[in-house]
Amino acid sequence: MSISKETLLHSYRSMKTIREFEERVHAEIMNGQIPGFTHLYTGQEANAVAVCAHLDESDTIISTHRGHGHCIAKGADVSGMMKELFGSSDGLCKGKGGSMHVADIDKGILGANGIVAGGPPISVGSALAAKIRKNGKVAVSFSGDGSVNQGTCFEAMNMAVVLQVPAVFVIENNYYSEHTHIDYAVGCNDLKARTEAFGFPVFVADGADFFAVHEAAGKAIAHARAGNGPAGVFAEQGRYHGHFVGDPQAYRGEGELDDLRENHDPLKVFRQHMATSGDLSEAELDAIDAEVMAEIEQSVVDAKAAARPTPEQVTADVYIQYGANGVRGTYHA
Amino acid sequence: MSISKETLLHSYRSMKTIREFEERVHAEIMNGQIPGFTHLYTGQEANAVAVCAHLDESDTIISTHRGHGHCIAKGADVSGMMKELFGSSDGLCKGKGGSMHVADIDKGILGANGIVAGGPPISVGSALAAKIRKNGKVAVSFSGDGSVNQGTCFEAMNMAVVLQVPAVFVIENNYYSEHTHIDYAVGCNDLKARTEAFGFPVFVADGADFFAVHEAAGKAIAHARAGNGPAGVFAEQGRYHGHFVGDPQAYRGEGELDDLRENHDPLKVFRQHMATSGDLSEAELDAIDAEVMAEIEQSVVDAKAAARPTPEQVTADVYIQYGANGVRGTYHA
Amino acid sequence: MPEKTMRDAINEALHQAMEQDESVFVIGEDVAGCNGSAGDVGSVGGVFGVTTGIYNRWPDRCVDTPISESAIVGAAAGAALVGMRPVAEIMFADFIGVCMDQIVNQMAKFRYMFGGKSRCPAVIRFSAGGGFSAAGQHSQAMYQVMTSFPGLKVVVPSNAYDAKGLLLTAIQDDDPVLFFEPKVLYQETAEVPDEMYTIPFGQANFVREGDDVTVVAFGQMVPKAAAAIDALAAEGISCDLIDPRTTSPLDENAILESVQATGRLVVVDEAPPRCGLTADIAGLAADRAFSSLTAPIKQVCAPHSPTPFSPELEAAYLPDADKITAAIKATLA
Amino acid sequence: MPEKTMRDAINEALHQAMEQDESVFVIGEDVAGCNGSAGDVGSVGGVFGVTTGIYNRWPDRCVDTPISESAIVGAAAGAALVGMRPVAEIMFADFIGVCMDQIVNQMAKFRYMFGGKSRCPAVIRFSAGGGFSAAGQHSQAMYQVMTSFPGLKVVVPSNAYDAKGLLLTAIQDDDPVLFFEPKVLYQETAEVPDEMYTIPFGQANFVREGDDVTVVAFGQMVPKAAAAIDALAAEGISCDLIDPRTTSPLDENAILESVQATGRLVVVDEAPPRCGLTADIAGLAADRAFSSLTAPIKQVCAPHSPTPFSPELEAAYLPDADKITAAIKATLA
Ligand SMILES: Cc1ncc(C[n+]2csc(CCOP(=O)(O)OP(=O)(O)O)c2C)c(N)n1
Ligand SMILES: Cc1ncc(C[n+]2csc(CCOP(=O)(O)OP(=O)(O)O)c2C)c(N)n1
Ligand SMILES: [Mg+2]
Ligand SMILES: [Mg+2]
Repeated sequence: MSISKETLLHSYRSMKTIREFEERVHAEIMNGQIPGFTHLYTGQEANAVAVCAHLDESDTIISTHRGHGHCIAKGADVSGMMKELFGSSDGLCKGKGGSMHVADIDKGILGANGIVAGGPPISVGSALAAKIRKNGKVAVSFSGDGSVNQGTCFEAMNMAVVLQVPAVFVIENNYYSEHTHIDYAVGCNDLKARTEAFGFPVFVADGADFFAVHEAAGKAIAHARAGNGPAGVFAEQGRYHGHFVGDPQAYRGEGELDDLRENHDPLKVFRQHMATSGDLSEAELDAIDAEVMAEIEQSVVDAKAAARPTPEQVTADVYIQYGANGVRGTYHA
Repeated sequence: MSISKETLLHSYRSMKTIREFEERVHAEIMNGQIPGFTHLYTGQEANAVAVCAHLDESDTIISTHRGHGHCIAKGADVSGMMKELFGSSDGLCKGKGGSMHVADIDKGILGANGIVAGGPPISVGSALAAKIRKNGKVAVSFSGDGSVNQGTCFEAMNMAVVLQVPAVFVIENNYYSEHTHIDYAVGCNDLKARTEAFGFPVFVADGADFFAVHEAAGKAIAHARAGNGPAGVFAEQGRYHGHFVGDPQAYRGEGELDDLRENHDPLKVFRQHMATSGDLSEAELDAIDAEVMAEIEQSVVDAKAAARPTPEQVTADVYIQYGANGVRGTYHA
Repeated sequence: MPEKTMRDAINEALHQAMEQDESVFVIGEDVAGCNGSAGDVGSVGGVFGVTTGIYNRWPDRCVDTPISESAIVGAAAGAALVGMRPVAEIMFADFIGVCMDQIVNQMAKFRYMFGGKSRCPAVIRFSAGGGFSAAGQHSQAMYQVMTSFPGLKVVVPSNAYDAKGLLLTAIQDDDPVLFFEPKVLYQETAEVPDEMYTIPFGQANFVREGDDVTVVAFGQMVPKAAAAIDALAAEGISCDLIDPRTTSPLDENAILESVQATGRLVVVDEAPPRCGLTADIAGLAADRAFSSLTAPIKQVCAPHSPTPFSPELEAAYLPDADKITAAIKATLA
Repeated sequence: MPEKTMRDAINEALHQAMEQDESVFVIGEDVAGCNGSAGDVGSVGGVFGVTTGIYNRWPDRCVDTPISESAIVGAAAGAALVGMRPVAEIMFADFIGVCMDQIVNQMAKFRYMFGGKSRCPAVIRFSAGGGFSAAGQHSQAMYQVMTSFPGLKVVVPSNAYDAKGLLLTAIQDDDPVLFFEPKVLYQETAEVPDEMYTIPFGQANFVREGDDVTVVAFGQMVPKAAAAIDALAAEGISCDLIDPRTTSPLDENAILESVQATGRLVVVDEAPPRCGLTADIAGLAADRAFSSLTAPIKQVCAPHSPTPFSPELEAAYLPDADKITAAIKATLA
């Protein structure tokens, strides 16, 4: 599959945006500026971006607790996300969701999700809607190597096959679920095979390589979009940070992190590809880097200056409409 | 594996007991004598009995909503069960559980279970206890072809592999979950393969043939008991009755039920084996039949005459001990 | 006006909603029935027959599923997020146990967590409550538990007329709605117009009007309370009987105004006492109608125990007209 | 007496219980940590560090699991049914959503459904409640919801001393116990004896004694209520502060006797208002202490909305000393 220059530029920009967003978020958490629980995606950028390269706005994705990368790749407003993480009422979710609940329905982002494997069943629903409407849309869910052991994930996979809906299950193996290695938590030796045993094809890729993921995801999404039922993508790539910020990462082997950053960096790998193919010049890539750095810097400046929520906003947005004529559903002193 | 005469006698008696128990329960439901929701096991007797032939009292089983057969096979008191189904306070569960909750912990029967796939996680717990105690016990759960699509069932299978516990998953394919065929509800074409993909061996048997199930279950249970982790049994055999009593069974093909009763009757198949092998004589088998018929008849007579529960029993047995000194947890007018 | 059972009234509402709006679809176990089998798909219509005939008219919008309640609710939630109006059936309210996350952490919270930028117009229907000798796992009300979760609307009809009107409101509502059908009422009839009509949420029904005592009752307790009140009329005792119809939103004003007039309150629900609706309403009145109260507020509910199987025990367990009568009299003592 | 954090007090209780009784074991996600990885197994001790050091002393009785909460609770339930005393950890109480069936339909109901013939001495520990900017899916109290299910005992400690004593009671208790640890209190210290001690269930703690108003508060609300009450002393207002410590069983007598003496009641909990503990206690008093009441019963709780992310919003969401003070004063107005 040859990839247009526009897509290459856009994809590199997305990956770089995720990287800079995350590294900056990491710094701001260390500074005590970002509250709550935040999980960083750094290192896995190619997965999100290569998958989303095959999607348009009305295809949907649903993400995980580690959601920044997926959301940026699908087009979420970066400045709105940064404000959200800072807890501003100008944030994408008005400061009500935070890192684990970034969402933008209009962009087809059905949300990051704080419940491990909360997303796949919902994604099957979006895929079912596409099937009923016969509109050619696909619904992608992202899952980690740990989340695939949750009952809801299995149910969703079987249901997608039964209903023959265009659901794509992207499994990102970053080797760990919190502090536990996949070799322990996934009982069988072959997660790809266990997934395929549910009755759909799974395409494997090296998650450090945008082009490999792009190809695998392309096959899976084409399969689903063509009405052949669900498909899967299985991509291996470690995360660069701890599970959460402050994680001592006792589970890492010696040199593991250095090796990851050195030899498995999707941004470097992408640049190497470009150097070989000549499709994008170093100058073009450098220019993107500079723009992205400026954009992220500005997003932090804006987030720090953004409006803070006021107490009366607490009870807004629970319902679209709830009761009428003095009919309330809440009472407290 | 050669089977002792004692086991043969016992097993035939168990199968016949289940058959007569069920057919009589069916009649009593039609008479309006048995309240609630009751699911009949008739036709599948060989599965329960052949599996339980490998277990002793301190091995555990956990059953399903279709639990009479499993409980009888594991040694539950038949008269106590009949009383329970009639709702007597002398019933095995004092009339509090009924058909869907027959249990006898002392006999290693962790209960029928009204929640589809409620049992497998609990069985993993029993198996884990065996592993921690190193006592050589195994824990068997029964699941239907429909229940294997429930998240809890998948979780239990993976967890059993991860923990390498002596859990045995017996999957009984009677082709339907309520009114839906396995070919629809299990998305993949090969449930055995999907199960094995979790990382344990599954032994297949014709569920009409006691000896086939006995062999398969023997392998699975030996595997688990030897400390090799979980194992599975997959047995195919239709049920003779509807999902529940009164089910119009619109899903049946023409002649399906006749064929089942005619050509797939575990009691007939057992007798044919005996005729060939000569291990048990027709007279011996006929004598068992007569004894069982009398026992079941007596159990119904006793159940009809048994004590009825009184209102103050409602609130007993919720806790072993709940509060003290006028400390109550309930209040109502 | 034609008399219809509650089952038929709900079925009619579903047909009319499907006819009017092609974004409406039904999904659940055996809502069509017989899929994959030799029988006619669509010949079941749900185990309680509530979805009868829908598959035959709209096969693409009558979706049978495996036994995977989390995936069913998730599929409804996801389809609703992208603009469909699913009506999912969960066979028994007790099965909320296996799909609670998708209800309370996903669909209930999307809008809030996403800063008010999503809508999730999904309806989940459940059969609910006791009275069938169905024992501990098939008899729970559960609506009192769901009422505690912000983001959900909770409906409990007490008659066929309300059931139709409330379900049509639920389907048109843009927030997630849980619709609990007291299963002992399925066969009860009322006058039900053939045409479509809606009943607003948060608007209580005054089933009886009187001066001495305010009685608030839910679901299947409404006809029992009416019977108690009608009998008390002979003794010169007259009561308001308020059926809130929706527990969330709750028509607080109707209750408070009545209590202000009568000074006495009895609250009746079939669920156990702790943290239930009877306490909820009592707590409301003890704050906001305190100065009008002339007698202790009485709660009539099940005791703090699971639902027993035996008919005698269940009769003692569930509130009935006698217990309601006693409570009303207690407030007058 | 030595000062210990609540985290350390709970950890100490676990160590002592494991030491004393070899049927005690812990199970959950990362309760050991690093399984399958290059790091040292046992070096995590749970994401909140509560199980620290257990694996190192008793590797066979510190069981790491995949992310499969239903299987975790099921494993605890099953092991308890056969005589073990498991202490399972569910990381956040919100995750009850994915394992509720195993808690409320299985372990809670075994004994009743089985006619009083089983015991299930399992403890499930949860981190619970708000205060961490953890947003909608990681901040719920949930104990109020679990209190409504008969068959469970529900514990909510408000300080390190109680946490240790109550956990030791929980582990020795023969009924299933849910143990909710307010996560904002993990770092709070109290004097905690080194030796083992137990605190009986259903026995409230009088945190303050006074004459004017009875305040009942739960979990993390107890210190907030104490602060409010201590400040009010300067204004000449004196309050009883009752910490029930267990919500099921509930020490009704303590509450009723206090209300009979003061005539005024304020109930404080961090959960939303509907069908919660504040209503539960209010309803109790409005019936059984009615004649003593001289003022409306005030409930101080969260509003009817999910927990927001932003620190300002969460501060407005959770009850605090100011709101408690206002409610106390309102009863005196
Ligand atoms: C139901 C549930 N259980 C546990 C958690 C806590 N938790 C958050 S992330 C995580 C690990 C997830 O691992 P994986 O799926 O591999 O994703 P990764 O973090 O590696 O991206 C866990 C256990 C949760 N959020 N939800
Ligand atoms: C969680 C849950 N969902 C649905 C049901 C309703 N139900 C009872 S039995 C059954 C079919 C089970 O099929 P299978 O596992 O094949 O067992 P079989 O009835 O064939 O023995 C269903 C859907 C239930 N009891 N529990
Ligand atoms: Mg991972
Ligand atoms: Mg079946």
